Amino acid sequence: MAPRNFIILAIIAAVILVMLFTGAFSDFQSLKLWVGALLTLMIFSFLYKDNPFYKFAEHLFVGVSAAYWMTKGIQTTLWPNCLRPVLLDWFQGGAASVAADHLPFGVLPYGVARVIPAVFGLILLTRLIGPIGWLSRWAMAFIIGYAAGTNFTRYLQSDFVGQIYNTLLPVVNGPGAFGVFVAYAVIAAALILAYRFLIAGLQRGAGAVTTRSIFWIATVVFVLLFATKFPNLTVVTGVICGLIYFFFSVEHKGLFGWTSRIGIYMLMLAFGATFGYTVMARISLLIGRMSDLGTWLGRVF
Amino acid sequence: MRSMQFSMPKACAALCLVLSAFSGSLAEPILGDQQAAGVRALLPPRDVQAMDTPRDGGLSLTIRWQPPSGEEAGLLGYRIYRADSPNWEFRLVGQVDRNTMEYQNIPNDSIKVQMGKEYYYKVAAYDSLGEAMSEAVGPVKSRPTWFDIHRLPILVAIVLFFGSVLVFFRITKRGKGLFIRRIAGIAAMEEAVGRATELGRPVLYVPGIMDVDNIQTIASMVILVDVAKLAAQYDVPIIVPLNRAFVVPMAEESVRQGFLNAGRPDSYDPDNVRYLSDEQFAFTAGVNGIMVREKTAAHFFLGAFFAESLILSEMGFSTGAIQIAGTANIHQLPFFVVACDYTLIGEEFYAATAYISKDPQLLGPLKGADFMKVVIMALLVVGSLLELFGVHWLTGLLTLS
Amino acid sequence: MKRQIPLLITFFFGIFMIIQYFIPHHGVNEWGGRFQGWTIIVLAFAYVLGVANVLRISLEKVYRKEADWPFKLVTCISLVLMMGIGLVEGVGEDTFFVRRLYNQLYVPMGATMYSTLAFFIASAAYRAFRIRTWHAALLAVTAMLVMIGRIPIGQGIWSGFPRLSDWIMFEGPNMVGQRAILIGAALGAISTGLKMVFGIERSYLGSGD
Amino acid sequence: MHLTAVHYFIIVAMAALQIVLGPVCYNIARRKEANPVKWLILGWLTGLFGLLFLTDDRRVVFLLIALAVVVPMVFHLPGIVATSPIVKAIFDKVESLPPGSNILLSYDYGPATVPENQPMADAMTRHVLVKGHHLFIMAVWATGERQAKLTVDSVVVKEFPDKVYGQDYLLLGYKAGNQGLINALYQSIRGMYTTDAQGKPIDDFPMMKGVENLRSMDLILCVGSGKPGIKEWVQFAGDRGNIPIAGGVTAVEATLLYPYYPRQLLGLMGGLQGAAEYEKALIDHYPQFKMTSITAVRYMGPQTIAHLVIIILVVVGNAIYFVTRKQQAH
Repeated sequence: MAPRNFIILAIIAAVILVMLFTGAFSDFQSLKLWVGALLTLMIFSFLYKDNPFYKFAEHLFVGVSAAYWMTKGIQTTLWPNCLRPVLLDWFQGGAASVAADHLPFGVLPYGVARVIPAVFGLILLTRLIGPIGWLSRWAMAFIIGYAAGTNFTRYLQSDFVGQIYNTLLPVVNGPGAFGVFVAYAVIAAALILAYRFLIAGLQRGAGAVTTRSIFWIATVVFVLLFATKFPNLTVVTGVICGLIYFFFSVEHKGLFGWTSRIGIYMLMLAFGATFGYTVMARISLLIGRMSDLGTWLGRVF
Repeated sequence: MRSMQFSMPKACAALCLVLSAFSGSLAEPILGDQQAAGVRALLPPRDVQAMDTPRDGGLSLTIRWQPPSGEEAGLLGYRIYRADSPNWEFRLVGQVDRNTMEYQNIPNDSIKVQMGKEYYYKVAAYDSLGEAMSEAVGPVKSRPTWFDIHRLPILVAIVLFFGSVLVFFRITKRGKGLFIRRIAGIAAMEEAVGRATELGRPVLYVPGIMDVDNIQTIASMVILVDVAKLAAQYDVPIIVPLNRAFVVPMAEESVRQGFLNAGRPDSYDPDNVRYLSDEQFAFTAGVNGIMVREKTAAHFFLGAFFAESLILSEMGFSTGAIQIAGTANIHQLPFFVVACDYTLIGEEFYAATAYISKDPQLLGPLKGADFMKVVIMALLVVGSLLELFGVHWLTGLLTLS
Repeated sequence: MKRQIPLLITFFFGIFMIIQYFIPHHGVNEWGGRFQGWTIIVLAFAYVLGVANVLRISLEKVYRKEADWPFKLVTCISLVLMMGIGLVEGVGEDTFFVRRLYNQLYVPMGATMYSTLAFFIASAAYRAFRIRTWHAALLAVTAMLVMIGRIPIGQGIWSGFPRLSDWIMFEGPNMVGQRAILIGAALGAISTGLKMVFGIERSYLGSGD
Repeated sequence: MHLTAVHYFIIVAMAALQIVLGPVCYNIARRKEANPVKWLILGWLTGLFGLLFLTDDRRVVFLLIALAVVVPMVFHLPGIVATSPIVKAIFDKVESLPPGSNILLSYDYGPATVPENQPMADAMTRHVLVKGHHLFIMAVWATGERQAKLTVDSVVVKEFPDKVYGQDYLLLGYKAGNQGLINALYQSIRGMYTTDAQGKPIDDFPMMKGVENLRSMDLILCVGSGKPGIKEWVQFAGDRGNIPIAGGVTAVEATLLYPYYPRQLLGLMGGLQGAAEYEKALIDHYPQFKMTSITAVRYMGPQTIAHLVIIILVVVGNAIYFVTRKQQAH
């Protein structure tokens, strides 16, 4: 590490500390703004390239946030849900903690039920002691068992049965829909026949390009019209094609190849749509940051 | 049981006659007040029924009623009273607004229901002046349910799935039906690690930012064993930055196991499994730093990712690394697809271990899932046709509530 | 011992959680709820491991004077300071130091890191939406259509743009694609759960007898 | 990179295109004459696009995006918004409920998504209060309580001085438990909230009269940015108790929730656009909020420019791709 970087680091640290604490103690708004703005600029500087300012902000962020979450875990979970009741049980015979929350406790005596998670927790911490570190697998096994079991039914209910339920719709509905459907089917058949006997056999050349373009434009328009006219049918077909894409046991050839390709196209359309839709949210975030920086600049100048 | 509930009010009619004297004595002075004020008297709710709450844990009772006959402009709501015997004093259990015609006496009420004990209920309509009490209904007992019949479709799905997995175990054990279609992203894993070896730079494996109670993180830990094995075989370091503290021991075990499977337990470096921070963006900042400074050449983003997906994969792209991503988080898939070389979409991600190991034991569930897909497709076709012809029992079955 | 007991523990809790889903009986439900409480507690114990890991690796680098060691020192100092203050003072809304450290260090850095996404989404679009393949073309075209539909100018150019964009998002391809992924991923998650509960997949538990 | 005639041609063509298209677009957006500043910006942007075309360096993209956001903010370009049916559904529901209905508003987000989420919560709060409904405010996210207080301080207290705490609105605050909290509230609100956020007993407030559990609510609104959020409200409250659920989420989250609309979800605001649409509907019906309920609408200006820049970027990217491919082919 070059001494120059060291000096930069020392300067940053000194400036931030002075600003933060004068800001905190005097409640002087502009100094708070300064800290926020400088940290913002330090992180943005990474977009140009890696530099000591970014490194400083990154390491500070990691340290502060890791400690924040740890203290939070201790203060909001470990102490009130586990250690305090166990200690109360220990010293006051359990009466106090039973009164503190009204859980009826079934088969196990109350104190024992409270101690078990603490035991699992301590088992987990054996990791820090080399020779009996393998004991910590018991705690992991507990969490994995619980997670696997709950996720199992949860996914079955909302993403599996729930989504199937949402997809079960009358495929052709609306007044006179059957007649329209038949008409569309005829057009579809005509398009397929046109492809088979007209387009597939075309040679190179200007005329061929035009014919082909006309054919594909007609097809896209037809598909769009069809999809908007029979949205439910589109949904059901699309979902089935998508599922065929996820089918692993069969080579994607022939009919499977065609349908799975429609499936992957559907996925790509979905991804494109999500991407385009998300842009706004991301720009919003930047607007938020920039308006904070603007407040800072407004203070300064 | 159901028939008993419906006949209960009738059966109690005689009892109610006796009780009318009781409620009448309460209502009389109020009636007097209201008549004095020129307001029409408040009438009690009609058709009060008390029943065991269906499909519950056995600690609640449901009371239903109809609004009083006639215009009740001043009606504010209803109060529910309970007693252990029709002749005892009725105590207030709870109250609801005028639009609600049902009340559940549940364990969170201050007056709780005990399992198997008999109770009597009264419902009173009230306004600003007083209340009009219905006749008592009862006795009613609460019983626990041992199987939630509305969740039967889920049970059927589980049985089908388990059954098919067992069948496929048999088949795959005999060495048949081992085929899995090519999954480009998984096939490229070895290429990516090989590329890192050529460049002499480390491999980066990010198992998402969720805790182990997320199934994707668990799946990622399993894939990590295989990727670590690859890295050990090629003798490149594998760096695993972690966002959740509990994943630290899991990842350590997985990486060590991978190195052991490759027969090189001595090259395992515990310092390369690094917890950074539980905070999503502090973690992202840290991983950015690792990618730029340690010049990782193969990036695996496999697990549950959120907004950081694009930051990581774009930064990774700018360092020129080969990137393979996989997640079941739909809203992040587009960004991985756009910025990574290979992306495992949804189920492909879960299928990775079976694909890599080709272990017949692991193929069973994969084939079972394929079988379930056939079932779903059939369900979709049949169900939509049924809906088309106005038959709704299948959708009714799948409502689950 | 090293492997059988963990597998048994996983099996017991996994099966219990699956079964209790079908049983509304309050006694069973209560135990399900209690296990949930246990997981939260056990997960919280892991913070000790996490912080131990950060400190060990960072301090080692400082000790060996590896590249960027002064920055590792920044991590260690900020971590220890924040932890000390947090443990003494608590982490709530009414704290003096922790609230200020949170609001003035943590919040701006988190929000800034998050907002860099605006730049990356643009650079990703710029680079990846080049029409090399059918897939890229579909991605690019739908993304462009939706983007145009989302801004007022789109409506100015053609009044149908917002409708088209909404259709793609809510009724058309997007919903279809998402549903297919959801159902597939649910199956994947279920089979992963099954493999875990029944110990078919056990490599992650490490080795030993 | 060596410059060929094709490069110059494309740069000039793009500049021409922007000079023609730019004012047209602005005019459509503002129905006003474009002023010289914008022409200046256009020239500037054109130059940058040219630079990008020459270098193909993504840092130029970063610079372009930064400018696309900052410049409209500095020059106060507002956006123009129309309310879509999926947002209108929420507005109409709040509008159609009889005054005095119970509405729960849950703050399930943190400071990171304030630009998108806060305008939604503020606009809905204004609407609920101006209609004379009872507003119950709570948070499933720990960080949500701070945001809820922000709304109370900056919107309720300032703009609705006649509304009484505990009678018209009530801050229940945050409780731990994530979706478990929703689950418990479904059974009983008093089981989880014995006091309000300030620690006063909940039964002291007249609003709580007749409120037992979530089923006492006529509408549940949730403003969220992840998990637990609207999905959990739908799963644990809406689906179970047939309670109408609506709300707003970040745009990313929104794509995840559309499958639930309209069967399980009454309406949905997606991102800033959704927020701006709700604000627009609110301003149209209640002009008194013209000056206050405009945060999201104002943010739509930079949004528009940034979207346009990204669209042009894609075009430029493709141009570069085809040019280089041609060169390689030769």
